[in-house]
Amino acid sequence: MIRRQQPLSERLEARGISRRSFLKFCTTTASLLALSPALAPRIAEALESPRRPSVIWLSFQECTGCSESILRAGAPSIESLIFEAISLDYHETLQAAAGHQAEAAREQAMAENAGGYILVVDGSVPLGNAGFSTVAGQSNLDTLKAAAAGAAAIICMGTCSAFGGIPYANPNPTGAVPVSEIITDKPIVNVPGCPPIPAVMTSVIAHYITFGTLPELDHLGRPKVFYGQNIHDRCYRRPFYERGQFAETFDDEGAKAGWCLYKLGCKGPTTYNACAVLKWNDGTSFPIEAGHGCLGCSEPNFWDGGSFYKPLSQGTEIGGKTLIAAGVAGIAGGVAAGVANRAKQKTLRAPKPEAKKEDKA
Amino acid sequence: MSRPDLNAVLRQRARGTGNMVLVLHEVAHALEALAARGEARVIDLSSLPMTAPELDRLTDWLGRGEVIAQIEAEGRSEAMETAYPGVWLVTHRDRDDMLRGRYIEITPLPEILRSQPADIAAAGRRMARALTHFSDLEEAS
Amino acid sequence: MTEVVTKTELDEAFAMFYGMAASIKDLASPEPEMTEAERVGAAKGVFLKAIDAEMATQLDACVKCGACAQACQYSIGTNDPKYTPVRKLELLKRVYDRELSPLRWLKRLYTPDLTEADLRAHQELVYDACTMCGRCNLVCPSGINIADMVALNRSALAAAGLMPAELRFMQEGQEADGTIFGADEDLFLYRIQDLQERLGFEIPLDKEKADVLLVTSGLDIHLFRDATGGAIEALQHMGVDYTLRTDGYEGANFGLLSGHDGTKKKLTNHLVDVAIKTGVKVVIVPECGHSYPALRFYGAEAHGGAIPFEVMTVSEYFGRAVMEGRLKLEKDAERRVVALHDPCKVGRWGGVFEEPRAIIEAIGWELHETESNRAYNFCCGGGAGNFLIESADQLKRTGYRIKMNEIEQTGAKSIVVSCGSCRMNFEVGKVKAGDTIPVESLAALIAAHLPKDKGAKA
Amino acid sequence: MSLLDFARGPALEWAAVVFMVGMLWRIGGLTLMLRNKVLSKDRTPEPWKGGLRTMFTRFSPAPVFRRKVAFQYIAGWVWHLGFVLVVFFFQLHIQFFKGIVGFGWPALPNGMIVAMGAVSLAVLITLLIRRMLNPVLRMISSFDDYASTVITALPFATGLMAFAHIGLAYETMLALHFLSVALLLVWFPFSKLFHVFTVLPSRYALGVKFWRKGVKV
Repeated sequence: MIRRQQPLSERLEARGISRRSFLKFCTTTASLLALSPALAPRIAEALESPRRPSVIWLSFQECTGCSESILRAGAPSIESLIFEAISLDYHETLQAAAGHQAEAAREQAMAENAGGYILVVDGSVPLGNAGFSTVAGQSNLDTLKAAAAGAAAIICMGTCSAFGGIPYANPNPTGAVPVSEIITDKPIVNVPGCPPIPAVMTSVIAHYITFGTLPELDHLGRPKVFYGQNIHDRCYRRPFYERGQFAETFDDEGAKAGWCLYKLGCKGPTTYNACAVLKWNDGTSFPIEAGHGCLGCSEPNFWDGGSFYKPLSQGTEIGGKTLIAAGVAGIAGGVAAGVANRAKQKTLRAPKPEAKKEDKA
Repeated sequence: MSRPDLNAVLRQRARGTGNMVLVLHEVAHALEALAARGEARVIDLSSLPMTAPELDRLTDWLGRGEVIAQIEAEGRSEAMETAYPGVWLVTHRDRDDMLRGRYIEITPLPEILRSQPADIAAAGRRMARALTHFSDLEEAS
Repeated sequence: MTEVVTKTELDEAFAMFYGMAASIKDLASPEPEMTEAERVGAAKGVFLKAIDAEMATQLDACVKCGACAQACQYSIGTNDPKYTPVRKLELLKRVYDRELSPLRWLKRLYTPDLTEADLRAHQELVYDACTMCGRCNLVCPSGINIADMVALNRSALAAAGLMPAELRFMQEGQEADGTIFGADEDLFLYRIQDLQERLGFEIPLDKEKADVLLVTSGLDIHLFRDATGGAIEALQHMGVDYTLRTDGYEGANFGLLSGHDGTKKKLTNHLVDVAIKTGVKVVIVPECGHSYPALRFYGAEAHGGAIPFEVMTVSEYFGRAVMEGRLKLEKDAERRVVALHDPCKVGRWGGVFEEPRAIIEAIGWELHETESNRAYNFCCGGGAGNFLIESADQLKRTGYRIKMNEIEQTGAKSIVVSCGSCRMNFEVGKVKAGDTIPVESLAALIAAHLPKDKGAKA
Repeated sequence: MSLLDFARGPALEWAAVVFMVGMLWRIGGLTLMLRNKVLSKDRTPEPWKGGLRTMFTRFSPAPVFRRKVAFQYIAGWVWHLGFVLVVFFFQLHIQFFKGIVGFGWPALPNGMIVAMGAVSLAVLITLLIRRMLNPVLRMISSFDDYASTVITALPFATGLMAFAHIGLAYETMLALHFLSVALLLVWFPFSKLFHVFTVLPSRYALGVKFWRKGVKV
């Protein structure tokens, strides 16, 4: 696994990958990063540099959806090439090593690259009982703290590590928390999504390798390149929203005509992600294009933000029950107030026992 | 709400966003610059908001030239000279044949077609090795 | 018609009456001694006793749109925001908000209680600057009955001993002997005697039983004898079984005008008792604005139950007789163009519109309606006893000007009116403004157009 | 709990509860009070007819006042109509009600709704400025009047900005819109907005009183 010193050109040649293929890869990665095509050579040059950052990938309370989505365990393709560019020194799912040998490999990688490696985390960290999630006898919390100490930067992959995600959702039995609530002294890049878009992951790392810095982040620590605009702004169904043409049910004429899904609970307007532009499954489509409203999976508390099928313009807690109860209470109060008023009027109108006031005036 | 007329919707999507004309003007200016000052340019089509039918009409408008080059490098790529020499249409696909990029390159020859120096050097070494065990016997039969 | 009063006699009586009215202010008793607590307590007592569900709803319905300021004569004339009608309910609203509104526990925190200064400042608004004419009620988008609540404010100020001196003099006078302007029984009997001589027939006085009781007023006894005289002559002509009662001849009610509820009830009850004692079927109130609602729409309340007789104004009684053909009047040759003033308490607050118009039609005159007419008419400018209040002179002149502008626009040769107080205001207004248009009493007109053959019942 | 979650959730729920209890408390307290008896004979029978009549005649000024009070009436009509149509016939508002009562109804096109909303907002702002400048209005107005106008205008402003996606980010604008509606609901029963309940009964009472006296206004 550790072939850091060998220059990229030799490794390409060893893998039988032509320089032309590498050039093609850099061109498509530039357009992925929404960088101008002229930067492709710059990316090529960066990827060739001998400096290859080591990456430690730690998985905590996660469903491996993120790993599967990012690493394309299926068909090795140009993406895997980029992982050749980095030295993925520890990944429980992918690495051949197991048991103590794997742990030893990680310890060694952390030691050798102290302060220089990138720590990638997917899954939230349970603060409840340590027993909820341990690896090799060590609680996720301790593993994270140890790994974070020497990390140059932390990339939180997926809504679970970024914002707590589904384990964090009410009632949060394990006391799960996002990484940012534990590690506060390291630069953290959140790449939320359930799962996040694969291209986002590779691009963040390509950006780090190319420019040596993390991409510009928004107030929730997400790369603005991908999370700067909400789905609604880049959704191809937006003209239907403007004209007020909405699908009423999932199979009515409107839905078939590809009208806006606002009324079916789409959370596009309040969700920041690049699904509408980069799309999923290599640009095939994204949830809205497939006919289902966006769930808002890249936003904190998306699971507790009210039903996925309740339109944004509906109140989440206001409902018949509360109003009926309030009505009953109101009527009771009204009657009480009315009776009190009548009583007060009666006393006011009762003739005063002592001399009537008017006579004196 | 009136019943939506599907054809009208599809016609509307075909008319698309109207960006096609803008791109073509940009290509025209780039072509003049190439002719006058030899400045090459690459326009990345994937990031421009255009509907699929609009993109196809764009490429149809540009037409076909005399050269269509097929490239096999980590998946198919194609470089096609349009009806306007100097304006090339380059498309890259990955091994899963997924479209990864579409570019209009205004240049005498797209970079992708040129054999790369590193590959040439490697080829030299490879040929030398292959020739070492090339025996007369094979040459005679 | 026989001329029961000559022009000169009328002018002399007018001058004498005008001089007397002007001196009332000095004759009035001093303001009753009361502490601030007593005054405020009394005023609040009146308010809280009167507020009911309807009034509470109206007090909570004002959206402060300012439309009432566009209907009120004084507000339009002076263009002074101080006289915006709904401001006259501010004290009532504050007391209601603090003491009786369902949200009193909350409103008490930010609504100031009443003070004597508030009451004194309010005097001008509810007396001088308001004749309770009710025109503001007709423009209010929330339909708030501002006028009646101003009347309630007058009662509150009266209870707090803060009536204007002039009204206090009249109220105390009427509380004592039921008469106004000193028109006591002797003067009443002298006037009956005088009318008998001029009319040439005996006026049925103090009959035990009768069908119709004709009520007059101190104003007619002193001044507008042609009004009462006209009514008597018409009744005689119609051969109606009518009478006048020395124990019940005063229709005016300064308890109502001053806001003193005790006097108001006492006076109304007195008239009701006399009418019941005489077993009449109809009581005709004199040509006077407020005497009509005081009996017609308050008689039952004062009496505590339905009253067994009808109450009509002079214009209503004879108008209906003309409309039903029971009374024929002779048409003049010349179709004189006139304007009619519907007294607020008889028109807008009494519903008597068609009858006076029928009479004018019957005598062959041409009525030109003013722009604001019937229920929407402008007040004569000095109603509700305000013609006595000296401090209200400037406002009365403003009110008069607005009314007179509308009348002049009709090109009328004279103004027909069926109310002594309005007539007084027109006369005083004319003197001050230098106008010369004659003001004619409807009753006098009726008498003037009775068919000549006296005895025959047409 | 983001601002939007708070606004869509508890804020609106509690505002609705305060609204319901406040309104019913005040309505109950008002209508159940004693009513003064009227004994004198009516000039025209069936006074309730007068009540109903005045309820409707007051929707427009009598001819003699028309020139003087036309502005208030027209302005009032325009923005009240805009308010009702925008609140109850905008597609997404209908979705809101659907969440509560379970059923919806046909909507007006978005273009009309946005236009009416803008007009109503403009009229409200004009009325607020007029209330500040006109001497009569300034004298009779209290904090309640100014606040009620602003609080009624806020949902229009935030709603228009949210739907048009201008101003702050959409989720913030939508949250502000929900919060401005909650503020309106909480403010409603304790302010001049309560006139929504009292105006018609008040007109009815006046109509009855005049009808009894034979005056049809």
